[in-house]
Amino acid sequence: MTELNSSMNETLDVGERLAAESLIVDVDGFEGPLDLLLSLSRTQKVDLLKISVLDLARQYLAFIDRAKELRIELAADYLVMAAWLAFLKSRLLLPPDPTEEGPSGEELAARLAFQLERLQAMRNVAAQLMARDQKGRDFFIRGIPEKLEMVRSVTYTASLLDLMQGYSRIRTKDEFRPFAMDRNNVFTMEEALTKMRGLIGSACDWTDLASYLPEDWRTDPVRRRAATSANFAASLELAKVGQIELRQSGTFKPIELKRRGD
Amino acid sequence: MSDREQWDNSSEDSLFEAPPISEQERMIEAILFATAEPMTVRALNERIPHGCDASEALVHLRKRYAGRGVNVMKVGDAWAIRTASDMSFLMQKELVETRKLSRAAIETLAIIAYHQPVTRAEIEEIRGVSVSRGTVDQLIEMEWIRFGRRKLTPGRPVTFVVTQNFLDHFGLESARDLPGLKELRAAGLLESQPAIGPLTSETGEVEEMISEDQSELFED
Amino acid sequence: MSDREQWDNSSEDSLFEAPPISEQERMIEAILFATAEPMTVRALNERIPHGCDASEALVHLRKRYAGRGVNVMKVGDAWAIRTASDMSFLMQKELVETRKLSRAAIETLAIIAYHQPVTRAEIEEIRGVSVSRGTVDQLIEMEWIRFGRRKLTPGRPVTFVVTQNFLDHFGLESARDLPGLKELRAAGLLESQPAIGPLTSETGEVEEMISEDQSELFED
Repeated sequence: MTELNSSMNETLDVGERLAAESLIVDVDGFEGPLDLLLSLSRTQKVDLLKISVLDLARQYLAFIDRAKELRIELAADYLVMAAWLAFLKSRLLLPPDPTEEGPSGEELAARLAFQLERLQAMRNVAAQLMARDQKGRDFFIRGIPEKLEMVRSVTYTASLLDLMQGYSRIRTKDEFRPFAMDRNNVFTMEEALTKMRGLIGSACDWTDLASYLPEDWRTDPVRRRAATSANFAASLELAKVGQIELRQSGTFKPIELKRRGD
Repeated sequence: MSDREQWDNSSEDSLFEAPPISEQERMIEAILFATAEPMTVRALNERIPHGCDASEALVHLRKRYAGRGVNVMKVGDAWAIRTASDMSFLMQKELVETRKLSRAAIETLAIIAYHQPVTRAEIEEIRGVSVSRGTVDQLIEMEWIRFGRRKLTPGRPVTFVVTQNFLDHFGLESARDLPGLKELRAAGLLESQPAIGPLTSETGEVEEMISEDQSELFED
Repeated sequence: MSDREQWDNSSEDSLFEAPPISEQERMIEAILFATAEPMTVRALNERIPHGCDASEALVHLRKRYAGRGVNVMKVGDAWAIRTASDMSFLMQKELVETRKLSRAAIETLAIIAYHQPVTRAEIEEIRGVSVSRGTVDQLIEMEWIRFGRRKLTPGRPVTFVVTQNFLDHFGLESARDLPGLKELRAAGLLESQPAIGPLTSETGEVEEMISEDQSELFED
């Protein structure tokens, strides 16, 4: 750490240039600030829980300063960590302020040490895990699983992945629209036409257009209105193509229709 | 693993003694178990360290498996471990052909899982195509979906919900554990561009629907 | 074949005594040899005649294969026969090419295994960097992890847990047998403390739940 500090105050000689090169590589090679801190902490060569977080903070800040000096692009999270460590450093150096709210500098330091130790521990066990005997590499499954005659049945299967991909396929097929049965009360002219075409065959005599309303469209006023207008439009269409005749004895009187005599 | 180094390098084996016959027997046992086809004595000898004798080891191994649930058997001029003939009745249930569900069935199933209880008309509305009778029948037959309560809407249409079998198969504790769109995207399962305005704003919607509309269904 | 008729028809079995344990052992042996995937005790019991006890037969069978070229291994609540790992040098032809996992994927896998059930936010907090989409996707595709229950915390985040395939691949009887698990727990490294500092994730408040949930998973 002291080396880093002192070198910063001098002009860079060739050796330091080389060191700077390696720094660039290092910043790229690190997986974020925590990874960098863990690497720096190795120089202290002690149990991670007994690590000097203050020293570590200094090292990190020196590292960041130097990276800045070398105009290395640093990701925002490296700078956020630097700011936080600067804050932590001041907390650790100053006598505790009894009026201050929140965790003390020591608590924050212990927490950081814990995070480092935990990350290191996970890396250790990850390595242990991968070093275990593995299927297909160290031990093997049955090479000839028995194929059996007799009962042949087909089962269909799907994995959760299939299910989720299927769902996302539908949901992203077009613009997402929350589901709503919004055409509940719309009776289209096409529907009316289809219905009436089926019925007019038996309309040899004049019959009230209202009697062509479908059963479940008669009571609810909204639905009744929708069906009535659709039926009316449909009857005009049928009259136009010459399938029926229409008549009305006066304004607001019932409209009647009859199959066109042929 | 310590054994391994000892027998490992067959080119230098002549310097070592051949492993004990019990060890050779273990090797033949492991090879006959793991290989995908019956092995001739010659093929076995090529696999095991120099100085070993597959024929002799086979004699021992064959004796060891005599009367067991599986036997060492000769198949043509090769050897294999096979189920003892009197055990064949255990294997009858074995032959189940597994096929992937059709895309239509998977999509229908997904909609039921995410939107249950849901009517056929609603499924069709969401998929944008009609749902064939066969698809629903298939899912019911698989016992992955069943009929739920009728909707209190005109026509009182039946609804579909997923079953306990469904949850078991997909390793879910409840249908609530199905990841939402946001999570699907986070896990990289959603290929489409996340930026479409309405899409992002609606991602919460799915979960909301599940937690609220279906709360009756999911309550214990 | 004479035995066959005797145990065959499970509906009439109550009339007969269960077959002797040595016979049950043979049956389990035949079934485990025939299948490549681990089988649960329940599935085994379904296959063998009524009145048999797969668990007891398995104890005997496991002993019988101890030290042999193939071993009876426990995988979660399932069982499988696998070649002994010191025989791997014989199996060059059976080697399965596995996709090389990135360091991030390996660490993520380890964190899920040791901290399960664990949320994405928790993984990110431990690693100090965000988890890339591809990483989780890859582990799910390999069927080494799956979605677990949602956390009962705000946002109800999904969790990840390891699968039976994971246990099978690494030759683990259960998640409790993960290397170093006891030491990690004794050192308090599996407890989560409320994070402070710049690595705090927004969902930090979820964490009281972990230890409680986790105990269920690791307990018998």
